Amino acid sequence: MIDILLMILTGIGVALFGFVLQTSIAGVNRKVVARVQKRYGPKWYQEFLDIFKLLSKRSVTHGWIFDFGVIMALGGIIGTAMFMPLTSSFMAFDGYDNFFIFVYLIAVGMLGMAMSASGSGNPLASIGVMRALTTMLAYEVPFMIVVLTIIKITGTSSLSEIGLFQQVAGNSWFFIALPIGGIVAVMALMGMLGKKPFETYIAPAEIASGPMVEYGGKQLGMLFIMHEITVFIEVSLFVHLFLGGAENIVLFIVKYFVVYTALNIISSVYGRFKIDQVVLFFYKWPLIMAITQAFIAIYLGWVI
Amino acid sequence: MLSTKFSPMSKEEVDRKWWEIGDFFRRNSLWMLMYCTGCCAIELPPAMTSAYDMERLGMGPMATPRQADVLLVTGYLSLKTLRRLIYTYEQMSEPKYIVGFGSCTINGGIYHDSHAVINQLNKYIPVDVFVAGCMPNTEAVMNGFVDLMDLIKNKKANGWKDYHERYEWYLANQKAALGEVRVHDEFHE
Amino acid sequence: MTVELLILVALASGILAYFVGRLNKVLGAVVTIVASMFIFIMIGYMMQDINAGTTFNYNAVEYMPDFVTFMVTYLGLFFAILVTFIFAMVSFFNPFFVEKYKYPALYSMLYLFSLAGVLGVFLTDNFMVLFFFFEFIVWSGLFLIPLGKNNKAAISYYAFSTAGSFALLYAIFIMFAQTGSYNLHLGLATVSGTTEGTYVLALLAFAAFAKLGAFPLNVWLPRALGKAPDAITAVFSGGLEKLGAFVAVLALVKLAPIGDIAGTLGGLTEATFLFASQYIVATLGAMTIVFGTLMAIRQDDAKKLLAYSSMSNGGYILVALSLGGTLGLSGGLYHIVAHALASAAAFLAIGAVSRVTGTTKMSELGGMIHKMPVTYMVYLIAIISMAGIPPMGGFISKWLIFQAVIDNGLILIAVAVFFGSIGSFLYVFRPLAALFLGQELPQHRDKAKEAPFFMLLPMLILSGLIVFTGVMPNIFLDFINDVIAELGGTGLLLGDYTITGVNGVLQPTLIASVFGVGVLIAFIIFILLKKSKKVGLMDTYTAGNFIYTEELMHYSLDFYAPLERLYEKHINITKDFYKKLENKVVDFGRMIKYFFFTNKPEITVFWIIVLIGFLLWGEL
Amino acid sequence: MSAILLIAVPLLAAFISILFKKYAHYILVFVSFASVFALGYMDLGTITVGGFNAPFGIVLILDDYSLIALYIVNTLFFLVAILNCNEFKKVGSIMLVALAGLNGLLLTGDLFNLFVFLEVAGIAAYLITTTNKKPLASFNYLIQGTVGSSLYLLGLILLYAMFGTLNMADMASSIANSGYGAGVTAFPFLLMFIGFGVEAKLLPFNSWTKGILANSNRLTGPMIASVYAAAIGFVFGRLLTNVFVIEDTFLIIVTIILIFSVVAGEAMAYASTKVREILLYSSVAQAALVVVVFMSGFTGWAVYLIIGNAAAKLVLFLITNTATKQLGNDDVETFKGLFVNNKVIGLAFTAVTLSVIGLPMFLGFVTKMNILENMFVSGDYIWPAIILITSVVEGIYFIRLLLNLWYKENDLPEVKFEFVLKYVVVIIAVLIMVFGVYTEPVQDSADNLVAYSYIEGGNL
Repeated sequence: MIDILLMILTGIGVALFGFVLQTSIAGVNRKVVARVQKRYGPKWYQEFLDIFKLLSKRSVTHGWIFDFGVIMALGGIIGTAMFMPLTSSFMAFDGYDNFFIFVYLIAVGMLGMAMSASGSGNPLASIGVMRALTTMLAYEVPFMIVVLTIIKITGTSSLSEIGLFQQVAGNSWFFIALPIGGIVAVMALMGMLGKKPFETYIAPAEIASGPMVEYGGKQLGMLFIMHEITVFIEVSLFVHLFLGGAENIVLFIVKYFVVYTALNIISSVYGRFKIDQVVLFFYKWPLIMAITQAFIAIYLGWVI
Repeated sequence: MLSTKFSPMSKEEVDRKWWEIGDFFRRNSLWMLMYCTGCCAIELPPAMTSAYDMERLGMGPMATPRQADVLLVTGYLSLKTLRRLIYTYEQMSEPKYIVGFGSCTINGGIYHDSHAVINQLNKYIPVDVFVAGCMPNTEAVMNGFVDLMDLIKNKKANGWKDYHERYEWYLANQKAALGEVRVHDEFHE
Repeated sequence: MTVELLILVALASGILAYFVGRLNKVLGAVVTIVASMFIFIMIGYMMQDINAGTTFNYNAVEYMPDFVTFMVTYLGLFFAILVTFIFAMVSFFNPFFVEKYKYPALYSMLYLFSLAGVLGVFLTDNFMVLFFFFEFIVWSGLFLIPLGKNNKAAISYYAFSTAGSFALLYAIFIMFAQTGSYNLHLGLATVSGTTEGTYVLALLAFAAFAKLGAFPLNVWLPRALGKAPDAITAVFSGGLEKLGAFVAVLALVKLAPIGDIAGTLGGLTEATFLFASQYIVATLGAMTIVFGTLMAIRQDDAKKLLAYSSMSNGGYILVALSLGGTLGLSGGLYHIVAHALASAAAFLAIGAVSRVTGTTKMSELGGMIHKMPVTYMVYLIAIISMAGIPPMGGFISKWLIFQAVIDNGLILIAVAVFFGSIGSFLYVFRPLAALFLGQELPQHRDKAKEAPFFMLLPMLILSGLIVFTGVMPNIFLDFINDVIAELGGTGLLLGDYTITGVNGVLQPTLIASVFGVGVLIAFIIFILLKKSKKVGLMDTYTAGNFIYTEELMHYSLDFYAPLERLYEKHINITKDFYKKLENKVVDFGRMIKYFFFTNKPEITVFWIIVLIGFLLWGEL
Repeated sequence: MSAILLIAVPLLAAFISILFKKYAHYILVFVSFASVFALGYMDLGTITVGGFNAPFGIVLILDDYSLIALYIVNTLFFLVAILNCNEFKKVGSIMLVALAGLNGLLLTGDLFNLFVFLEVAGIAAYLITTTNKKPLASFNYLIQGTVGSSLYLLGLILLYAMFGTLNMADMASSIANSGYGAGVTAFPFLLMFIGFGVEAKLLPFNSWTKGILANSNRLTGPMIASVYAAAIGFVFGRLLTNVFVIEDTFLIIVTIILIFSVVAGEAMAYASTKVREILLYSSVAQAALVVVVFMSGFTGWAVYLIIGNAAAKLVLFLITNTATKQLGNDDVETFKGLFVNNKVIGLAFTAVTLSVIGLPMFLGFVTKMNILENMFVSGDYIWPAIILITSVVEGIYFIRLLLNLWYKENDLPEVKFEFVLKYVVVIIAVLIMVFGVYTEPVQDSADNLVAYSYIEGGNL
């Protein structure tokens, strides 16, 4: 009983760590993007300020589902983050860091948010949710195919074990071992994080930030927290799956930072796709590339 | 002699402390809702982009009134837009602030004798900071934001409280300007 | 209680329900509750017997022909318990709906007749009995569907079901010609792997596809489920459709697969190959998934949408069963359970809404959550399971199926499976957003109220089970392991709380509790912060515009319009195909009429001469 | 009692009834009832007529097969007669002639005698169909029927020239003993087959059916589609199983005709929008199916198929024609919702239709299953496939019809069915259902019932 409690506490610690890590790195990244745009940029802890400011405000609610959805969203994401291994050997629930848990448990959070947004009664929120789900339909399939290849090669769907597999001498990181798949994964990751050109579902100037249109104050703050943890989960997934996991926490943070910053830099030079362009894009090249990669790797055995 | 005894703070004191902490966050993270009805809006792009970079101050544009902290009224307001401005302002979550741009919001500016334009914005909604000029240059705009931050720090940005306290007064002014039908949709008139 | 006695009870209570129903409509429907509950409990008792390790098989009463035998197997019992349970749950809805129908007494009778048919199909070892009840269900369903006021739906249901059952019949006779007996196990065992086995497999697969509404035999499913009475829809989707799954198990598991690709190809490294038949069925299953998903996304009618989701889930079952192996089998069987519960609950929830509003069109509904929160929660839980999100049952089965697909390295199938899985978020969310959430439309604001207790009860039980199957799946998987053992496979490796798959261990209880902890934390954060101000639904961001019409603020029509635009031109192929096929038959009939049925006797004489000429060809 | 009375008494009564025109219909009812009743007292066996022994003289054969046939035909005839005796008083005498002809057809063991009865029954039928008030259709029927019987006669003449006998059993054994190949007898048999094909409604020869049945009334519909169809079916069965040698090219032709009849019949019914047309095209397909089953040698089940069909068509045509008369036309559109206020009639109609389609709990299911089973056992995989595929089509149009008749909201058609009719159709429907569930006697009798075996010299 005690060790289960301890595990859960560790899990909460992981989630908290993820939140702090991602929020800081996001702040730093705002500076990075600002530099790209020849600006000075905000303080590195600006994201924290934003979130706590939101939590301090007096918000409005549109009924119980509006609040319930937010709680479910944040709860689901915290729950998901608790499973995330930080290094390839450190995680809260040893042996249960199954890839599918992340993919699907994260969906509870998404569903909660979508539900809450639609519950607000604002059509723009529903449109945003529609776009978010459509985008999800677009990027998820190519990504899953690449991960399928990895799972098939390593014979395990545990993130830490996939990480360890890459650390064995002779095996290279999957980003290098499966180069085509790696590129697909990067594109899919940009879709997951809602970075340009795939930020169609936020589109502030078009649909007034989509799902978040009716949020203010604490609900928005909680969604921000949720967003940060989601990003933490998704980027960590990438690190574990494609960049050889992490032997220690420093390496993890470094890899994490590199991935996230690189994505931000890429995204800062793009415009925005229309929603059907997103779908068409992902179902054209990334999917073909992912299938090609899977075929080469699984049936021909060509893994670098 | 200082007492080592722990004296619990009163509830008001606790609230005040929290409020001060909140104010710190709020003034360092001002999210704007830009109500770009007039020409002063043209000052915002340079303020946001690399020339002045208001993100340094933690400010940024937001899409909807629910998310925003500060409402920027950039210039003259016709009666039609006034209705919408009030509606928008009332949708914002508290605490909320208003910055009025240009002389039009102060005294009507060059439109002071127009039948369709209001002259004094703070008769209808509480304005915390005015940025004078026709139009104000970007430094003035930035200065206005910093002023607002100072006001928040000094707990003087109380327009939203004022709106609650003197709501009848504001309402009367609004009605006087807009007629008995304060808000109405053109589809349903 | 023996099987034939149960069937007789079902039939007798059906007739009783008819006569009681003639006197009092509601009372007749109450009979269906009592009878189906009774039968479910009796079947439950049967499970205790079988747990003692006896698979019992016996001839039914003497006056029946010799071939009428019944047999209780794990497989049959698995399906029987599930489907009778769905029947029992749905029956609670009958009293509330029966008054709306044209022939209420008939409704109650046929409801129980279908139940009798279900028992007969699952609990026999005789093909003839199986077929008899199979068809029996078809015709009782046939008259149930148009009670929802659409004949067309019933006709396409009949057409496809009968095509399926005749395929089954043909297969049965092929086996009969081989063995001289109608014994199910003997027949399948005899033809398995032989040339006849190929035909039997194809025909049985056809039957399974027709019953499951799988691609390309999918046209009837959305029509029938979309138009049938609300309670019947739930029964169809949760129960009767599973007949197809049952036949699929017979075809795909009990018969050896055909077409050894690995043997003929070989050579390619590290790749495991399935048999050709498995590939074909899996591919069709995959197409079912994609097709069902794409169609479901487009629907405006919530029931039709769920019907297409049933189709897509049927595809999962087919994919899983066709892959076979421990994971495929247990995944498929578990998916049957998960989907039966989830779709029954979802359909019941929609039914409860349609009861108060009189419509299931999403464009005409909105904001039902404010009046029907419990129904909403039931629907929510159901769709979470349907979308395969933990901690509901659907996740477990999808996890197993994914592993089976990955383990076999089926890339293209995987594309479909993942697509369907993500796509299910899209379509299940639509009724949630458009029907339950969003603006509360004025036309339903006054009429709508929460469903009465006896309607909520089955929905809540189903929801509870959906959660339970997701949190403690091992209890069910244990039983499924027995089924698999009976089918000659190896069961899953189960721990106290863990399920061991081929590439990972899952602990559903842990996931659920961690999720609970997460929600708790979020709740604490929420409750500690300042209380929000309650505002109305119409007080939303409109870019400053004043809008007083709820419809204008309710985004429900053409929800996924940008996505639909990408494929809407290509989606109707099966429908068009059958439409064309029908037209061809009609054209052919008309042509014959035109050529032969004139008022001119000389035409007849002409044909006679042609015939005689044909006979004497060469002699003259 | 001698079976010859079954022919003689109606014939005699027919002549008497001409004298008492007013009471003709009472005589008809009485005689037809009497002949059903008398069947119980008939002794099985061969009756020699005119003192000449078979194979030289005419023989009447009363065996299990013809007894069943007589029971069915006479019962159906009685039902038709009693339901219509008041409405169609004029045709009483002709009906009596028809009864004599039909009984003769079923009883006779002589091929030429068969032709005579065919003509008697045929002429009676032509006359009966004049009550349709469609002279052209009746005329067509007359022409085609006559062409058919002439062809039959032509074929028979050829056979007689070849084998010198007219007795069925003798003919069969002569052919078997003659050592001729199938090619030789194919031509006469084809002519005879066509001759019967016209009466039995096989496809290229049956264009009369549309004119007759699509315009039928309460008398002609059941009479032609049920009573005549049953009688012709039985006789055709006797010929097919005992006399005809179907091989080689002839087999191909027959198979093509039958496949074509079944497939096209169902397709035409599918394409129809009038109730009577649906029924008549469906009976075209069913008639072909009967021939198929006889040809495959499953006499017992063919008999049940005929019984099921005849009973079903009786009910269907009775109900349809009653309704048509009251509603003015027989479009499905007009008939919509017919059963909403006539539930009993509706239930009978439904039960009978489901039996024709072959759904479980009804007699048709048992028949169909056993036919298919026997076909499979004998190694025939093609016909079952055709039967099953066409059954789907058949099911669809019948179910479409049924649902249309049952489900309509308002604006229901007003039709009254008299008490006797209700009684009759319900009894038939109940019987069909009872034997659909309690299959033991059907199973047993069908397995026992094979067509009679030959005895040297023409006695059977």
